[in-house]
Amino acid sequence: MTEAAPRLEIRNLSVAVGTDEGEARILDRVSLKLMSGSIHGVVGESGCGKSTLMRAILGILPKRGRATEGNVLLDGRDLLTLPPSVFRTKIRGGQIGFIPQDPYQAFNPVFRVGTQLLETTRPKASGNAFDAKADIIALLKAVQLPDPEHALDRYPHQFSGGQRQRLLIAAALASSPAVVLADEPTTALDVTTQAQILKLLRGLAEARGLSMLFVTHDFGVVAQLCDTVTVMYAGQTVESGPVARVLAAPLHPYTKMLLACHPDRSAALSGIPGAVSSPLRPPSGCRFHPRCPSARAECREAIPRTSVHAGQQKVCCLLYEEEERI
Amino acid sequence: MTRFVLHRLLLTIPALFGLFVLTFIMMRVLPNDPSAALAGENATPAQIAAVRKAYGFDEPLWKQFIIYVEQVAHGDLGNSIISNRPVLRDISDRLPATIELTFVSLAFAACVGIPLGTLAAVWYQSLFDHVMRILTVAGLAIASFWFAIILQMIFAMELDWLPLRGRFPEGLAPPLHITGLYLVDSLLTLRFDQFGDAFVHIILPAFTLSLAGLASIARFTRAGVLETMQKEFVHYAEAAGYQRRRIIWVYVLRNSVVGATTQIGLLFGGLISSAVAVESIFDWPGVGSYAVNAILTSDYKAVLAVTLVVGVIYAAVNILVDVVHAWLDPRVAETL
Amino acid sequence: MLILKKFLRDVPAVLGFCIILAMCLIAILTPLIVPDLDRVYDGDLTSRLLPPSADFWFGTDNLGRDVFARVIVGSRGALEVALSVVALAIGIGVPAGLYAGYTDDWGSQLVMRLTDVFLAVPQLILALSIAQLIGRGLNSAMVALALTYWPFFCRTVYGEVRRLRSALFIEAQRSLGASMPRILFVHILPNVASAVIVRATIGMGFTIMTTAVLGFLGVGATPPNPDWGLSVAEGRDYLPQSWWAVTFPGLGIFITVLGFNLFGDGLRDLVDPRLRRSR
Amino acid sequence: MTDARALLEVEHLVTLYGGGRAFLRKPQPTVRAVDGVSLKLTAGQALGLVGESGCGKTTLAKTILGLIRETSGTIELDGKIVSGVSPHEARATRSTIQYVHQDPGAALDPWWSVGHALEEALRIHGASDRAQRRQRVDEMLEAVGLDASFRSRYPHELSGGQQRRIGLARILVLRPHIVVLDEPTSGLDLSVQATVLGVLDGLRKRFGLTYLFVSHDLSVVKRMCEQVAIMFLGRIVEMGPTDEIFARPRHPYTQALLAAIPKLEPGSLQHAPTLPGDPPSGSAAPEGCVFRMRCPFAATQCAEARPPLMSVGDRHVAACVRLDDIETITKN
Repeated sequence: MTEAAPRLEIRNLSVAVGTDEGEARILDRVSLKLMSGSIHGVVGESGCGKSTLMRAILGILPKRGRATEGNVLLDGRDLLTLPPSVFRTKIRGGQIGFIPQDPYQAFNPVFRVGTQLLETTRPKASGNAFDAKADIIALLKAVQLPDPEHALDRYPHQFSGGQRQRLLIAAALASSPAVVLADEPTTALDVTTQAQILKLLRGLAEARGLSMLFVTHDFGVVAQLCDTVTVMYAGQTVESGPVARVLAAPLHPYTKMLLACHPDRSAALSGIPGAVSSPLRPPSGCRFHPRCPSARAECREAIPRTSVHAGQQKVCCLLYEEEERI
Repeated sequence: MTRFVLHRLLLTIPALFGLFVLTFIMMRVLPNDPSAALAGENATPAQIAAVRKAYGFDEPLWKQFIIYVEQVAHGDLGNSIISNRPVLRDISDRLPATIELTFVSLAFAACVGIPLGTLAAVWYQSLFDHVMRILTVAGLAIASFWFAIILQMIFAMELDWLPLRGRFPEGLAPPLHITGLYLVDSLLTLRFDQFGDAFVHIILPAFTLSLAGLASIARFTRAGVLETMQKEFVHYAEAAGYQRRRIIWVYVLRNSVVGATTQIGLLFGGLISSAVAVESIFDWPGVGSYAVNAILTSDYKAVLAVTLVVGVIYAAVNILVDVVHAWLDPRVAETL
Repeated sequence: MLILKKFLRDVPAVLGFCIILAMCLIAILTPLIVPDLDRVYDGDLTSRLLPPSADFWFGTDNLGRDVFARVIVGSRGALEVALSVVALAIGIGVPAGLYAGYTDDWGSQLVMRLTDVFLAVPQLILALSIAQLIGRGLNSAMVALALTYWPFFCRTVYGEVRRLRSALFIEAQRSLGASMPRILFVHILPNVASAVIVRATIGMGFTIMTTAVLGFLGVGATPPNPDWGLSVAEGRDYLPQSWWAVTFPGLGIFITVLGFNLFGDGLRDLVDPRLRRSR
Repeated sequence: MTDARALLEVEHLVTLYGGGRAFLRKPQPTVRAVDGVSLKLTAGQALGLVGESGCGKTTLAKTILGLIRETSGTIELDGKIVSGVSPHEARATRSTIQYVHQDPGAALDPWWSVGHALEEALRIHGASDRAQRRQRVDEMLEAVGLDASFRSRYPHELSGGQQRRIGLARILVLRPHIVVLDEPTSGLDLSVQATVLGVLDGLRKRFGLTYLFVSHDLSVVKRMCEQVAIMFLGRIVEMGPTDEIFARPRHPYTQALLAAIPKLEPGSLQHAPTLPGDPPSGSAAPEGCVFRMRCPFAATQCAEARPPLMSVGDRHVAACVRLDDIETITKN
C-alpha cells in the first residue's frame, strides 16, 4: 500500500501531566494521520484526552505537562523539537489555525473584534496594517458574516453565537494555515446554527483545500463533516479509518458500544456500564478492558497492537490481533 | 454614555442629601448643647445664650433645618471660630495642596503596584510571589502615622536628606498661583528650581500615603490577573498564537484593571483618611491638617464643613471611576 | 477536617492565627506579665527617656513610664476596643443586611440608601467628626467607629443574600416547596456566616488601626491610657533621640494588624477557593 | 387512549418579563417569554417540549411549576384551577408537580451531604418521623440505581450522571405525579446519557409518572416521549404524537429542526435545507407569525395575523397559514 505523505501525523504520542496526586498519563501512544485536503475527525467522550491532544499539537501543554514519547509531525517536521519561540511565531496562528469550542467565551469582552482578529497577524505582517485588514474583511465575506465591513469595529457581545463562531473561523484561516484544528466548534451552538456552521466548514474545506483536524464527541457531526475518523478512549486511540467504514462496520468493542448509544441506532437504553478510568491510575494493558464485554484475561496485561483491516481500517484490540495471526 | 454619566450623577444626589441631613443631625443633636459648643470652652452663660439666639437654636428643629438649608444653598457653611473666616474659603485655599498630595500618591501607587501585582500573578507561587504577598500584607498593616514619623526620623532628622515638614521652603515665595498645584505651577512658569523644592517636600508625605494604596493595588491586580488568566479567551489567545507578552500586558491586564476600577474609589477613601494624620505630621497645608486643627480646637463648623466637602469630592471621584469603568468595558454603559 | 488540613497548609495564615493567639494570651495574662501597674500609669520622673535595658526592655518614655509595660497593657485595650466595635457593627449590620437582602419593599430600599449615606464619606473622616461631637474619649470613639462601620457588614450580607437568593440550589429549595424563612435560616444564613466571619476578622485589624489613628489625633483614648496611637503621639516630641517611645507602640499595632490580615486572608481563600485553583 | 384524562391543562398561558421603565434608564422592552401557550399533559405520558435557546421552554416549565407567576391564562391541575396565585402559594398547591434542574449538581447545597439534602425535601413537607424519612430516602436511592452509601457523599464528589440521579431521587421522595425534567441529558456523554434515559424510563413505569420533558435535543425526545410540542419564540408552532411529527413534520420550523440534526448516514446534512439567520431574542417579536423572519416560505399573508394552531391530523396541530402551499412546494 503506497500512501501519500500525511499533512499532520501524530506518532505514538504520550503526554503526562503532573498533579498534586501524582503524574496523570493523559495520552498513551496516540497515533493518527491527517491527509492533505481532508477532514479527519477525532471522536471520544469526556476524559479521553481530546483537548490535551490539541494542546500538545499547538505546543501549549499545561505548565507541568510534557510529552514523554512520540512525535507530532507537520509536513514531516517534528513540532515537539521546536523551540517555544518558533512555535509561537511560526506554528500557532501561522501554520496551524485554531477554532475554539465556545464562541461565547473565546473573545475578550473589552476589546473590539478587529483588534483581536488582527492580533494573530501582528508578528508576521510586514508593517502593512491596511492589507491585513482588507484580507480579514475578505475572509469575513467568505464565512458569510453579515455586514463584514463594519464588523471589525464592533464588540464581541454585539454578535450572536453563530456569528462569533464565523468570526473565529475567519481568524483561524487568516494566516492561510497548513492545518486547521477545530475543538468541538459547534457544541455550544443551537442545532440550526450548528447545521449552518457544519455546512460552512464543509464548503470552506472544499473551496480552499483545507486540511482539518476536527475534534468532537458526536458521531453524527463526524458523519456529516469528516472523511476519516479516529476514535479515542481514555487517552488511547482504539480505532481509525474512513468514516463510512467505521460507522457501517465498527470493529473495536468500544466503538461498537458508543455507536449503539447513538439515538439513531439504539433500541434499548443501555449505555456503557462503568466509568472512564482515572489517568492517575490507568488500567494495565488495554485501558478499556474493565468495561469491555469481550475482555479476556490477556487484555489485562498485553498492550494491544494495531492491526489493519480491509487495507484502511485500523483497530487496537487483542481480538483482532489473533484474527490476523490466523 | 451621556445617559450613563447623568444617571450616575443623579444616583449620587440622595446619598449626598442624606449626608447633608446627617451632618445637620450631628451638629444639632449629638452635642448636649450646641450653643455651648459653638461659643467655645470658656464661654459665660450669657455668651452661650447670645449664641443660642444668634443661631436660632431656640427655634424648633425643622425650622432650624430650613435655615441650615438656606445657608448652605448660599454657600455659607459658617465661619471658623479660629480663623474667623468662612470655613468654605479656608477649605478651598487648602484644597489644592491635598489634591496634589493624594494625586501624586495614587499615581505612584498605581505605577508601581500594577506591574508588581501582574508579575506576582504571572510568576504565581514563585519566590517573587511569596515575597510580594508578605510585603503587601505588611504594607497594609503599617499605621501610616507611625510610618510617617519613622520616615521623618530616619530621612529628615538623622540623615537630613529630605525636608522635615512643609510644602515649600519657609521664607521662599511659592510658585505663581495658576492651578494651586506647586508641581504643575512651577513647570508652567518654567521655574525648575521651584519644581525641585516642591518635589523634595512632597517625597516623604506622598510615599507614606501611597504605601497602603500600593499594597492594595498590587493585591487586587494580582487577584484580577490570576482570575482573568483562567478565562477561556486567554486559552484561545494562546492557541491562536497571540504573543505571550501582549496576552498578559494588554489583554489580561486590561480586563483585570477593568474589574478592579471599582476598587479605586474605596482606595481613594482610604487615602483621604490617611491624609488627615499624614498631613498634620508633615505640616502639609491641606484639608487634612485643617481638619485636625479644627478637631483639636473644637471648631464645629469647620469639622462639619470638611465632612461635607470630603463627601462631595469622594462622590465625584466615585463617579469618575464609574465613567472610566464604563469607558473601559463597553458592556457597562449599554445596560442602561 | 479537610478544611482544617487545607488551612494548615497555608503557612502565612497559620502564622496570622498564631499572632492572634499570642496577642489574646498576652491580653488575658497582662496582670501576670505586668504586675506593677505603676510602671504603666505613673512612672518615675527620675528615670525619664531611658534607652532599652535589662530593666526597661523597651526603654522609658518622657514621664519615666515603662514602654514595655505600656505596650503590653495597650494590647488589652486595643483588642477590647476592636472586639466591641466589630461586635456592635455586626449587631447592627447583619440583621439590617439580612432584612434588606431578603425583602424587596421600601424598607429594604431605606436600609440600603442609609448605608449609601454612611459610605458617602470615608469612614475615618465621619468617625472623627462624630467622635468629636459626642465628646472626646475612648467610649465616644468606640461608638463613632461602630456607627460608621456597620454599613460594611450590611453591604456584605446584603450582597451575599442577593447572590444566594438567585443561586440554583436555593431555587431548587423553592421548587421543592420550602418556605422563605426556612430557606433564609437553614440555607442562606450558614452561607452568609462565612462571609461575615472573614469580614469581621479583617475588620478587627482595620478597627485596631483606626482606633490608633483616633488616639494619635487626640480624639480617642486620653492620657494616661497606654493606647498605642496615643503613645506614638506622646513620644513624637522626643525624636530622634528617644526613638523607642515611638517605635515599639507602632510595632505593636503593626504586628497585631498583620496577624488579623494574614488570618483573614487565609480564611477568605478557604471560603472562596476560586483564586487558589491550581492551573 | 381515548379515555386518558388530562392531568394538567394549560390554557392561553402568557408570561412577560421586563417592561416598564426605571428613572433615566432605557425603557426595557417587554419580553413575551411565553406567548399564549395551551397544552395538555395526559396521565402516565411524556410530553416533549422542544426548542432552541431563548424559545421560552424553561420559562414555560417554571410558570407551570409556579416558580414564576403567569401574566395571564389558566393552569388546571387534576381538574382544579391552580393559577392566579403568588409563587409562594403556587408551590404549595402544586406540590404534585416537581422539577429536576438542568444542572442538578448546582441545585444541591454544596455544604450538605446527599442524604441530608434528600431528607430536607421530606422535612419541608412535614415528614417528621426520622426512621421513616431514612427508609424513604434509601428506597428512592435504590430506585434511581444508587446504593445507600451515597447518603454520606457530597455534591462535588458525584459524577454528572450520579448528580442527575440524585436530582431525581430528591423529588421522587415526595411522590410527585408530574415531573418536569429540564434538559435532563445536556452536557452528558452519550454513554452516560443512555443510562440516565434508561433510569428515567424505568422510573416512569415503576411509579406511573407523567413527564414534561424540556429539551433542545429532538433525538432524545423521540426516544422518550409520546407527544412533542415544538416551541419558537414563546409559542408552540407544532404539537402532536411523536411518531407522526417525526414522520410527517408540517411546520417549516419543525422540518428545519429535524433536518439540522447530524445523523449517522454520511452526507445527509449536505442536501438538507438550512435555516437562515440566528435564533431570535424574545424582545423583537414581529407581528403575525413569529417564525416568518427565518422562514424560507414566508409570504405577505404571514405578517398579517398570528396563525392559529390548526388540526393537521389525529391530535396533530400546526400553526402556519401556508401548510398546504408548503406541502405542494416540497413535493415538487
